[in-house]
Amino acid sequence: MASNYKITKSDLTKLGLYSVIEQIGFSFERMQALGFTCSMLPTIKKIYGDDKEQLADFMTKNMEFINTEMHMATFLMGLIVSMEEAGEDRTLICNIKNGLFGPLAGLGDAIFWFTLLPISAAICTSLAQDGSPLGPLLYIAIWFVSAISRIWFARLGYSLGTKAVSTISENANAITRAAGILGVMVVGGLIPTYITFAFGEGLTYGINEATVQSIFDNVMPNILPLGFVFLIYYLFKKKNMSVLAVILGIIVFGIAMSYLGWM
Amino acid sequence: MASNYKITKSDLTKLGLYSVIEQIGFSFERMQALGFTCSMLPTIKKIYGDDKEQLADFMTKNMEFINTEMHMATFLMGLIVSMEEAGEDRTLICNIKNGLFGPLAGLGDAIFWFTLLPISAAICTSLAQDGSPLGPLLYIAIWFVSAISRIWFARLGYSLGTKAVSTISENANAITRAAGILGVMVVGGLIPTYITFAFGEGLTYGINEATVQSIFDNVMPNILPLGFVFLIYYLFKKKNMSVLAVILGIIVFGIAMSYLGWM
Amino acid sequence: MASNYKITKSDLTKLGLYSVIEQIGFSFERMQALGFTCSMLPTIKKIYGDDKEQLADFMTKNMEFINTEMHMATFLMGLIVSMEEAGEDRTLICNIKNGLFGPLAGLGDAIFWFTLLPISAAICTSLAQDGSPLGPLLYIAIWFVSAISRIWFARLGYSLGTKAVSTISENANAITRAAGILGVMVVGGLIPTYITFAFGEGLTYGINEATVQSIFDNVMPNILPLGFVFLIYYLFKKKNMSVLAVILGIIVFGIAMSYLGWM
Amino acid sequence: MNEITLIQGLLLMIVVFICALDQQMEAFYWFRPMVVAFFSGIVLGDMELGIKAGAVAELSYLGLLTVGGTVPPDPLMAGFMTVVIAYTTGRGAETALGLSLPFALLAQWLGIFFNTAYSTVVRMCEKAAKAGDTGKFTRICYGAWFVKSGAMAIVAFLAAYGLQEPIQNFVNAFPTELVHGFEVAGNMLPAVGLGLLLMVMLNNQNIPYLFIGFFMATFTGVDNVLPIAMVAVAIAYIDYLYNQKMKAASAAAVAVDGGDDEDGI
Amino acid sequence: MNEITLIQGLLLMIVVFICALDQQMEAFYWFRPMVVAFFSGIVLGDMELGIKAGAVAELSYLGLLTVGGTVPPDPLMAGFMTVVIAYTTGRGAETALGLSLPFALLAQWLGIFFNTAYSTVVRMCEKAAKAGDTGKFTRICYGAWFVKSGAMAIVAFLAAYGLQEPIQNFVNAFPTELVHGFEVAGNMLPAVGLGLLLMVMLNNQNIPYLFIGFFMATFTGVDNVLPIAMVAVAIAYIDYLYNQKMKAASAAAVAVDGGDDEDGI
Amino acid sequence: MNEITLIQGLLLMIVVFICALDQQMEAFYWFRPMVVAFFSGIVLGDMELGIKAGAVAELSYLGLLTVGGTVPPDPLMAGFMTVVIAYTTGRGAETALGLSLPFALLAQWLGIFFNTAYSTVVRMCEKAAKAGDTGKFTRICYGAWFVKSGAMAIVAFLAAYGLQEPIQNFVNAFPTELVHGFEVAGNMLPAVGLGLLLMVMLNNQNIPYLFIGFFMATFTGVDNVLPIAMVAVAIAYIDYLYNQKMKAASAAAVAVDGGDDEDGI
Ligand SMILES: OC[C@H]1O[C@H](O)[C@@H](O)[C@@H](O)[C@@H]1O
Ligand SMILES: OC[C@H]1O[C@H](O)[C@@H](O)[C@@H](O)[C@@H]1O
Ligand SMILES: OC[C@H]1O[C@H](O)[C@@H](O)[C@@H](O)[C@@H]1O
Repeated sequence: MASNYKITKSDLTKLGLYSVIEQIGFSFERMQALGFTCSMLPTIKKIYGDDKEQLADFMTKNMEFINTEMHMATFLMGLIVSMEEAGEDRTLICNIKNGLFGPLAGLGDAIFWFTLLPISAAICTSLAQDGSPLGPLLYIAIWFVSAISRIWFARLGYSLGTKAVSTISENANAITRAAGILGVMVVGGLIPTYITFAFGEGLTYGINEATVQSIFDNVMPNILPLGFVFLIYYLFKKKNMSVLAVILGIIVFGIAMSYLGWM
Repeated sequence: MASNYKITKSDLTKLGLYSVIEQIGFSFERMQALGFTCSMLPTIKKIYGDDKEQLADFMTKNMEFINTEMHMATFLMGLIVSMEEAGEDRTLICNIKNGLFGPLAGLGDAIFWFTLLPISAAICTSLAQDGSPLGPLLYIAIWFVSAISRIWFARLGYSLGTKAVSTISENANAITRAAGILGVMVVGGLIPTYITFAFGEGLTYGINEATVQSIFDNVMPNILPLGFVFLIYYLFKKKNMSVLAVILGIIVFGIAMSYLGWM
Repeated sequence: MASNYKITKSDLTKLGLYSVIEQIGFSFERMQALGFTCSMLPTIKKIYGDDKEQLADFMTKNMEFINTEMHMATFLMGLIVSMEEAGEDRTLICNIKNGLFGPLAGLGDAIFWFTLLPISAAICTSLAQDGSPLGPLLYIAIWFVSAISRIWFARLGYSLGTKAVSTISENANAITRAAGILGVMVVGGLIPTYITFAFGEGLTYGINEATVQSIFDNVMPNILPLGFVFLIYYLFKKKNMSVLAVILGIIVFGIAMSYLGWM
Repeated sequence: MNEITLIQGLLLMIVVFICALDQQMEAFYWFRPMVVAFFSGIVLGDMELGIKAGAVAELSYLGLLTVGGTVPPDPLMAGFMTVVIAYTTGRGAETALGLSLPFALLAQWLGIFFNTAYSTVVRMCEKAAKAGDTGKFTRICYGAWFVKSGAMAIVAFLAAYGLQEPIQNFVNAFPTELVHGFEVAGNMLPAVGLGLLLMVMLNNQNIPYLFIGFFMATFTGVDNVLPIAMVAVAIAYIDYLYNQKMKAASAAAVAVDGGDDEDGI
Repeated sequence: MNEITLIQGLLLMIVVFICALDQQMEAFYWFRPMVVAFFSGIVLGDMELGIKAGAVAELSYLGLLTVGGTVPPDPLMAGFMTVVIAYTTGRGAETALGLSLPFALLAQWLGIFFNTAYSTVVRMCEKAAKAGDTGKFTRICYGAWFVKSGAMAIVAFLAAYGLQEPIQNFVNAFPTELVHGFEVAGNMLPAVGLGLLLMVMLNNQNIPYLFIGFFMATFTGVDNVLPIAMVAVAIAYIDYLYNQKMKAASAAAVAVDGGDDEDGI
Repeated sequence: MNEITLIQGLLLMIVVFICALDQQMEAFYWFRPMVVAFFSGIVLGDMELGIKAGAVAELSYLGLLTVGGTVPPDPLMAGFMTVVIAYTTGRGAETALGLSLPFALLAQWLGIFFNTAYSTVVRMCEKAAKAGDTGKFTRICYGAWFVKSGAMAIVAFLAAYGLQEPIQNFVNAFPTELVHGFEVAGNMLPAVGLGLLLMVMLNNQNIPYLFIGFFMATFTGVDNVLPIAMVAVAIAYIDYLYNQKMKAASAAAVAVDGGDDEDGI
């Protein structure tokens, strides 16, 4: 049974903006289920008015476990709203949602967490280095735009409708692959700038009192930071060390180096 | 009816050299038709002697619209001469010519106008910067060789003969693609050297009186010239602005910046 | 007839280490046949004890011509030992050996002679430049590890056994191709550092007494060393000049340049 | 060495409350050290310190992400306490960053506590859902949101205002070597973030690009990641085009076969 | 500030006549600013000025190409007048380049006029062609060639010799800001050329290479396009090899199918 | 200018003997100029000279490889005599390298002689093989190994100790231009090695990478080949991945066809 109400452009704008609360009420049990449902309520009430039965069914069905990246969540909301409006079976709708949120999380994380975040942080911290407020202000501006862009994601999800499902599964691989190349290359580029790992002037060897660091610089500049990142990676990946343990280890190491006068 | 005269190597050399006039008598109506026909006359007269009928037919048929890159024109002449010599039907010959001159123009332009020109100009202007005559002399030498190379194009066209047609259509794509990569990458490399677009020392901001230009340099060196080229590109491509309007706009902009003391 | 003796891990370690003598007794007639056979004798004696007949047959059959890269030789020994232990027909074993040693030589040369050697030499000579013993010591260490790695090659050959044959022929192309890219790119990178080919301050031209070398630097830095390598390559490849002739030519050229005061 | 007044303490509490609201949304990124430190610096009357300390903390917490619903050492609290400690003790931002770690861990545990405890909120919402009561559903969600943010704000107030003397004394007793040791460690910490990023992104197919990016940053004059990102986008796009073509080639094979089948039948 | 004598004026006319002959051929590239300015400088007794002004104008008119039969602002006249104006007014080459623009436009319009008017020449040639009269055909072409070159030479003579005083006065009345403004604009003008080049060459497939070239020029010590062109050739060739392989793979699919068909039948 | 004592001469002989044993094995690379010059320098009491001269010679003999069983000018003797000549004549390493060439050629001819003559050793081993006498077989091989090394050691001793005066006189009579000429040539000699490497490795498929490597070394601050090798491995691996995919695409075509055949039949 398709609804009588026709979703307007302004409805989708509001949906996009309101979806910023998508992660409130987060719990390990259901993750984003609460915020996700809550975000759609104003729009859904336009479709079903005060039809308590429909609203109850909608809320209950949408309270299943969900966890995805924020912008992708908004995209999913647009999709759901278009299907609700078309009167599709709600169990089907939820199945589609369940099938999509995982891959979409990977995609969104690659774009926003792994690419936009380091790039914006790099630009803004470099602007901020001499204390200029331009740094944080640009940072705030960038992410404000990112938040506002959810309007577009809501519209995209709505207009693609069910077509979206096959399109996404077709191109998810390609986009994830591209995001991986981008992200990994950026990380490679961040290593020399972000990490200082060098022995001090005081640590020398041999007859000429050449510094130990000069050996490493001779072999390859920045080889120590590069190796250090791979060590950390190895500790996480193969040794399953916790983030906390690694951080504490680094602090202990730093203090030890300081006392030895090596760094 | 194949001719009795056998085209010699020296005939082709002369054809190549004489083809430099290929563009004289240029008109919007027929473009290079006159010069193209004119270039071939000495060679064609060797084949048909004083057979006025053949010459009249040849000239008339070749006066159709044609427009291609110069070296490619010479190549086409070699092709035509080989087919005339073999006594192929002249309507067929002209059809082949009509089918080829377009793609060949793209290929030739990519090589000579878009690649050899900027490279030779870059090298020679850098030699010329301190007023050394080496700059223009080398420039003249390079293009002299380029003009002389038409001998080779004439021979190539002649020896490939009709085989050329399929070979070209097969590889045209690949060569155009490669020329595009080359040309576009060279343009990218030219941007920082060729275009100066930077705000002056006088334009500052904030408490520390840091220059505005330093912000752009912080974000990415040469980002203004890069952006400016894309702006111009956009004005041409999407706004269909005329070259003249863009040039005048730049002059007005430059004068305005000068009066404002910003540049 | 399979042997009663079971080859142990320690047998393979000894085989790997002992295989360093694989090239002693080298002659143009049989190349590495003597050393190759000699290297395997202690292990083969474990299998056949004092069975003179088997030993004589083994030695005689293995004295055929063979020439391969050292590490690959060890690999082949492991392969042969596994087949001897399994009681395969010895003529078959030798046929397999004859089919493999050629391709394996190409692979091994690409890895050890063309890649590891220039890289280790580059690193160690740069460490050695100011007379630091670190240079030769690291060099000795690197190649010690390379020699010791034969233990691993012996084990690999033994454990792959006959499966190795198809695996190698399948991937040889891919590995050779990769080694070629690596090697050629490293050579390109070595040119500017290794070869000094520049005209002296004394060689000038024109009114301003600009140096001739500045022209070449203007066209492209290091263009002379690059061109020189290609000239040498051309002399070897197309003119079949001998190494000796080229070396003498360079010395004569150097002395001439010195007397002319050009370099 | 400066003191934080009560009014400043209360204002800082409001700053943290607002940023904590955003932290649960992950919408405007005001929970990032860069932003929270900026605001805190303004409140403390030393904006420049806030900006610099925020930049240092931002970089260190770049890879300590919440991805997949995990709770890492808290970036909000780290950025906040880096400014506060730098302000009250007069130490440099690197040292202060090291010393802010215990507080970042405290906030991490607080977060884990709430994420666990909020199963009760789920129960409450389920009831409202069954009743079809959208208003109640929404109010419960908002309540949960504000409570968690309030808790974070109170912890921040106590740490910044309440503990300032003990922290000062503690830090002042530090020998130089220890302080320098914290700086050294602070300079290395970003490796943790990058290591975590790699955990998620690195695979057999894209590892070569890591080295290309590293080479570009080390051997060209680049001191900003944007140009590298620009080239990375270019390379990723070239790769994409190749892959599309190869897919098309494979598809051609299948299509040819498909057409063929029909002929065959 | 120098004056151009009548003899110099006439010699310049000859220079422009010869270069204009070449401009119609586009054979020896003597119509390029670099060359015409070099010759003009020699005639004016200041070769160095000619070389420098030619270099500046050459770069600006790099992308204002005649490709596809279009007529851009005239590079010959631009190169010529840049030297002349720099010589007579004593201004720098950049300023002179800006001031030469009106003349480049004038020559552009002259070119368009001839390209339109020469339809009559086509008619005349058609008659000769029908008569099979190769001699007449050739003479007509040559006539058209010389007439157009002559017109260009006369315009150049008038502009350089006849207008020198008005130009001097005009330019001397310029305020510094205006002169500097022309320089600023002159430094930006090459963007027009590059923009036009991109119009013809840029597409979805090759846009990433633009950024790679830009990166190389910005972040390595390259100050000449040749090394970039060298790498570009290398990359284009690698791309070519991949494409050949992919074509082969697709072809294999079809071939396999072809062979198969025969089996099937 | 130094003299080599008899004891030093004998010690050098032992060094060369050991390195010559390794030269036949090609196992530990002690036959490379870098190592043999290092040991010789120690014996001569000037380790630094040995290290520097070894580095210079190592680079020059980088491509003069034995690959395929060919015998090039001898690296062992070149490294050895470079130190010896630098030590006795007081000339720089580049000059000494040039002057060592005759000795490298002498050793090359010695090597060719032995490789030819050792056909007799093959005969002896054949007899032992037929008799199944593993001990005798082994002893013959070892004998051949030691004889060749001994010959090399004696030649080295004569050249270093016996000829030192003639060499000194010869070199001291050199005009400066000649000495400088040897240096110039010495700086170019590595081109021979690289040319030989290219002979074996270069082909139509990988030539673009040569230019990329050249560009990287020329225009970035790299002064060590390792970073370039790192990027080269990355690029080679990317190339490998593409090739695997294209192989898979082609294979798909064939597989599809295969399955099809079965359907068809
Ligand atoms: O990984 C998907 C998603 O997981 C959680 O919900 C949060 O940590 C988000 O930041 C993240 O994007
Ligand atoms: O574009 C093909 C061709 O068109 C016209 O004929 C001229 O502008 C040539 O310079 C150009 O090569
Ligand atoms: O080419 C294979 C092989 O040939 C010879 O045996 C020797 O020169 C080895 O160094 C080389 O590896």
